[in-house]
Amino acid sequence: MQELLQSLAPWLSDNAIFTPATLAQYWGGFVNTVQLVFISLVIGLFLAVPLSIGRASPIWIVRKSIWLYTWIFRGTPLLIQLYIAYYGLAFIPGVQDSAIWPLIKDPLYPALLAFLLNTAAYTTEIFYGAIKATPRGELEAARAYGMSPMLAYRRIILPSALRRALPAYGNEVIFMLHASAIASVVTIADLTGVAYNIYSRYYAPFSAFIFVALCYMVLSFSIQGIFRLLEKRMLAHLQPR
Amino acid sequence: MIDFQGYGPRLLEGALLTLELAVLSLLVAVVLGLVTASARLSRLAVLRLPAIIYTVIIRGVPDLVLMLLLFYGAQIGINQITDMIYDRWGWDIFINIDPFVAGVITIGLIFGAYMAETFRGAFLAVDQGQIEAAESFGMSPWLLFRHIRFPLMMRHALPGLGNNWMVLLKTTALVSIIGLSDMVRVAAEATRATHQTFLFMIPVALGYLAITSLSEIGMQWLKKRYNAGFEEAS
Amino acid sequence: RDEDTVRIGVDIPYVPMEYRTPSGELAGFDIELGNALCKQAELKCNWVEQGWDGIIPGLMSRKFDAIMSSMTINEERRQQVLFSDPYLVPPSAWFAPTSTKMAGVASSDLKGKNIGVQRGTVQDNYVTDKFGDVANIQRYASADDVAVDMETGRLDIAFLDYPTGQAALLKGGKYKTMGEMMTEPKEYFGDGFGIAFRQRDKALAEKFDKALATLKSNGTYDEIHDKYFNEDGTNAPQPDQN
Amino acid sequence: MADASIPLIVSDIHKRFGSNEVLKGISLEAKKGDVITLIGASGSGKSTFLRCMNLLERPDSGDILVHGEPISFRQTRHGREPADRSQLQRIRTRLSMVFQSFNLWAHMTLIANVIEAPVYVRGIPKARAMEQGMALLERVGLADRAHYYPAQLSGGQQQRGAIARALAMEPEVMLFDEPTSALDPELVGDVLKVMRELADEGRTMIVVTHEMDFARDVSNQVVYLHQGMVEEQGHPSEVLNHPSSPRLQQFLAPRGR
Amino acid sequence: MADASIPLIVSDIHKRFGSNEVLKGISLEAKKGDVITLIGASGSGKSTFLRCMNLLERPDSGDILVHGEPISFRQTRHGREPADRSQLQRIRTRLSMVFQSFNLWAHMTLIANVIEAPVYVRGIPKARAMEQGMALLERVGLADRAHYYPAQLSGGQQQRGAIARALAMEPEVMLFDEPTSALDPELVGDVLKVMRELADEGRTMIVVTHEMDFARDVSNQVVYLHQGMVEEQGHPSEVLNHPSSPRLQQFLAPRGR
Ligand SMILES: Nc1ncnc2c1ncn2[C@@H]1O[C@H](COP(=O)(O)OP(=O)(O)OP(=O)(O)O)[C@@H](O)[C@H]1O
Ligand SMILES: Nc1ncnc2c1ncn2[C@@H]1O[C@H](COP(=O)(O)OP(=O)(O)OP(=O)(O)O)[C@@H](O)[C@H]1O
Ligand SMILES: NC(=[NH2+])NCCC[C@H](N)C(=O)O
Ligand SMILES: [Mg+2]
Ligand SMILES: [Mg+2]
Repeated sequence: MQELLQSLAPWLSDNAIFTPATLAQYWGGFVNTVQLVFISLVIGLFLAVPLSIGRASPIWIVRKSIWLYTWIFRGTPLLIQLYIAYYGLAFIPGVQDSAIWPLIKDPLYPALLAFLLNTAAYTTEIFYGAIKATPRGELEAARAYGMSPMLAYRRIILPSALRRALPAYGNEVIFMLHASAIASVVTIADLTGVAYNIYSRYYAPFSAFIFVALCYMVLSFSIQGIFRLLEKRMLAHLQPR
Repeated sequence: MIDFQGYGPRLLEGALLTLELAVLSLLVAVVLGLVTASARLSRLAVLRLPAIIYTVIIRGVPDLVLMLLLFYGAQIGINQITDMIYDRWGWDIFINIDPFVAGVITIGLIFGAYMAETFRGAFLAVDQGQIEAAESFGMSPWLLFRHIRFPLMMRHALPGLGNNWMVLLKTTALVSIIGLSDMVRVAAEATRATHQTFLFMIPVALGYLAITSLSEIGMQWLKKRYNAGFEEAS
Repeated sequence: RDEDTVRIGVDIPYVPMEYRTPSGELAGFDIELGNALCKQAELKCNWVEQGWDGIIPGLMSRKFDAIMSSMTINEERRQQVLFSDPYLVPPSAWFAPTSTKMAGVASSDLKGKNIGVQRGTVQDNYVTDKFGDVANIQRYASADDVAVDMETGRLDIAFLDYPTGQAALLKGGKYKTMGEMMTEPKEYFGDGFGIAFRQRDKALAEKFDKALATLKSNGTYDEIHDKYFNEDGTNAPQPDQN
Repeated sequence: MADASIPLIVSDIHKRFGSNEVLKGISLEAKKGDVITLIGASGSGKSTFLRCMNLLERPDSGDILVHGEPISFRQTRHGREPADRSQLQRIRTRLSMVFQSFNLWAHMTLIANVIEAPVYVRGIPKARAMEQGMALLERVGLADRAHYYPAQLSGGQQQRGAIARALAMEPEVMLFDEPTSALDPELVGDVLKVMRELADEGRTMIVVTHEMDFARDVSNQVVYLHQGMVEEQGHPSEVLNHPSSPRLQQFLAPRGR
Repeated sequence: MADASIPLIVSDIHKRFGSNEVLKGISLEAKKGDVITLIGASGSGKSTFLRCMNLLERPDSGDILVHGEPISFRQTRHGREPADRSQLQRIRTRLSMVFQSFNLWAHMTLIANVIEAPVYVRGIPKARAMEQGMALLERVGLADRAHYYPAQLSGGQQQRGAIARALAMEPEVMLFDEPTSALDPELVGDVLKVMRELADEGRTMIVVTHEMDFARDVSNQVVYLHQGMVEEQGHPSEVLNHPSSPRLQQFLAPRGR
């Protein structure tokens, strides 16, 4: 132990990698990652709820088109979706003179677009599965008490399905955090992007990436912790007393 | 036909590389997953603990970061070992991790952790009575594993396995970042040269979807095989 | 290990220095010169592709034995690697759309502008240190990505090795260079492009230096040079690039 | 057309699943205060008949009148469907169903289950619904369990909760589908007791059951279904003690008494 | 040391789960052709005792001799373990167990279940194993079900299949743990019939059962376990008709006869 500390000491005191300046950069990357992931998740979640209802719709065309959407976005790499959102959109003729150009110009928005469409597709499937798993009897009870389909969705199906979907959705959140690491390919200085910058400047891939790996781990575990708490509270009704 | 401006053959090669990479990584992941799951279910803490640490770490860190870490880190680590051997004994060995092997190992290592979770759950779901029956007929542990435990477990593992395979397939796209010319990288290169994102990215996307759909057929076959003897479960 | 094979790391594409033709063959000044050097030194050479980001770590971790990838020789890098003699000395340059409203490349001009660079290049280091506080610096994994985003209009200005910037941007007349060609300060822009080796491979570096001197004296160097560059150091037209 | 004072008239209901005709023309009239028990072998169509009454199954033909108001149907591609959604929903609120498997909503506490439909379907103010709901829970002996989730209750408690939920709609007719058959024997008693009290109060009830004691003691009419038809029908003392159909005799036989 | 002609001798077995001592020193000797029934109240330790015989449970102390060969043990951190894996496996092939819940391997057809252990454990050529396996299935009346999967068979058929599987090992002793108690009453008969035939053939069998008729008619020794100890033991005519222990009297009482 003593030896280990001694061998670490010089590395800790005079290194170029963990200076106040680089730590500030890491912090910036951390903020960017959290923002990017959080915003795409929130919007993706709001999209996924109606989409998952539509996915279970009796109307063929609605059901199938939503299925097609999720099939495409779940079936192709996010990296490609990101490339298309970032480079592809920019080359659509006329887009550079249109009103939405300022949004597309900023790397953040194309990345957000790709991320949120991706997570919405996964989340839609998760919720759809949960909706389908609603106990038949509970549905019949709702109908038997005169609930309209809308009301039954709002009061019975969704509340119980969303709770049931919680564990799977927790995994999706973690996956999204992991997936966000590719944001750096479109110049966004997220955690991984900062690690790239620092590492290519100081030629020290190992320490730079170990450090961000730790940051991601902290984030992952916090998310897991939050979801465990949420599950405990929201899934209380499944625990016998 | 679509004009790929001369990139057609390389795109095809890229697709092939993607497939090879995915299939080999899957193999590594399945073996690693089985070993890890067995270790986690072992009653020896010395086996359990490393297995837990492995799965926890892998699941806490993004694939891309792990890939970079392993790609450079593993090579540096190996070099340190060979250097030490050189210093001690004067044997000059060099083990080169080429990017393809690195890709296979990295993806295999990452998905080994996810597979381990899938397999662990599946092993636990196997009816203990059937295992006892096998034991009571004097089967050795290895025979019991091959003939009874594994085939029974697979039925429970298949859905998770299929899921992991789909995710793994798409994760191979990340190797383009560590320098392998898979189809995403070729498409990206072509896009840079020609500025025609859709021309190259959409066919590649379709390529992935085609593989996905083919895997679906494969999954059905596996399902049929491992569900033989069980009532059609919903 | 096979002592006679030298693996050379290279980041692709970097027209006209190193790139692949659409059919996938390696081409470019570095490639041709490198091959000629190996032939001269009687070495078997393999090219290994490696992103610029990881090219020095790749050398250090022995994924390859040399880097020949338009790498600028400077002091900072000398700490890490051993360089050959310079084999080409081009400047760095600023590139902007012809329609730009920027007057020059002083801090005041660049304020709030998007500057594109390839990550981990000397250009990146220079811009980061000099304008990191005033401008918005976008770092790309590949120099071609910089050119693409000039095209989309996301970038106001790019800072690149001149030959590469010229090849990627100056052809259609839509872009122009801005300000001075840069070779100073030496701290960043150093002494031109060199081949990099691990510090302890002195013998190998010497072989390359000797070969380079021979090629320069017997005219082979000039032949390759003239194929890619004009008298004034600008790029010669290339029939087969992209 | 029909007498508005009669809570429920069902006439000549036919229902088939695919090629299997499950109900072959069944009629029934529940006057105010009637307690009608439906008995019959498994598969004879009891559940299907009950579920047709509040349209959980769509009868292929036949009429249903609730307080004289006929449910209107129209022919669609998928068969005969209720023509008027809002009428359907209104009528369902007047025929409360208690299910064999309780079907309490698992994500809500007991009291939330009870006030759910009154508040969101009938539009009763929440505070009043709470008050009435607590009174009903009190009545079925579950006041102290109001804030438990269904999974935290025994089967008998869940079923009594389901009865309170049905009562909260102040229905004209209560429909019970084997309310005790999913319960362990020792829990059956509590539920039957509650049902007896409801009958004594003069509630109109239609009950599918295998509990012959209940049929005998509580109901004023027994309907014996056999293969989708009414085989015998009348006062329990009559039907159960002196069955005239040999099938009913056989059906009653192994139970002794 | 011991007589090699005696298929199974178990002496002074003790077994505890945690602080709960389930077997408190039980001995038993099965001579060739013996049919021994173990009876006793639920929780008395019958299953545990049976499972100790082929080491599905590790006895904490006591000896097991199969044809005079003692199973060797060694002390480990996890308790007393069989010392020799290959001996353990060999001995298990000589004591075939039939389980209460059959435990046929669900992913194999019936005939595959039967030949699995003979082929892969005993190393019999597949063709021969097939032949013998089919003969055994014939014997238990399942020849026409050879290529069915267990899930496609009734409980009674599964249990007869399990017996065929056990017989295929040509065991010295067959161990049965309540082979009929998971079966519907109408399926019990077939299984008991097969077991009777085995007994008549002179197979050595140890049977945990609640079927007193079987114990009385078929076995030549009854062992009554009470709280982990042998309370009474002897010929069935003796033990079952004139029980001396009051506990056994009580145990036998409610069954009448
Ligand atoms: N949704 C359905 N689809 C097809 N057939 C059905 C459906 N529901 C019921 N049946 C069939 O209709 C017949 C009558 O069923 P029903 O449930 O009404 O009988 P029951 O008298 O309630 O029997 P039990 O006492 O077992 O509940 C049965 O043969 C059943 O298989
Ligand atoms: N694996 C175990 N862990 C802890 N206790 C156990 C275990 N197996 C059995 N027991 C306990 O040992 C005692 C004897 O169990 P055993 O199964 O041998 O009884 P039994 O005579 O076969 O009863 P039954 O007729 O119900 O099958 C019981 O009290 C049981 O709870
Ligand atoms: N192949 C390349 N991408 N080379 C980039 C070189 C950039 C610059 N000359 C440097 O050394 O930093
Ligand atoms: Mg029914
Ligand atoms: Mg038992």
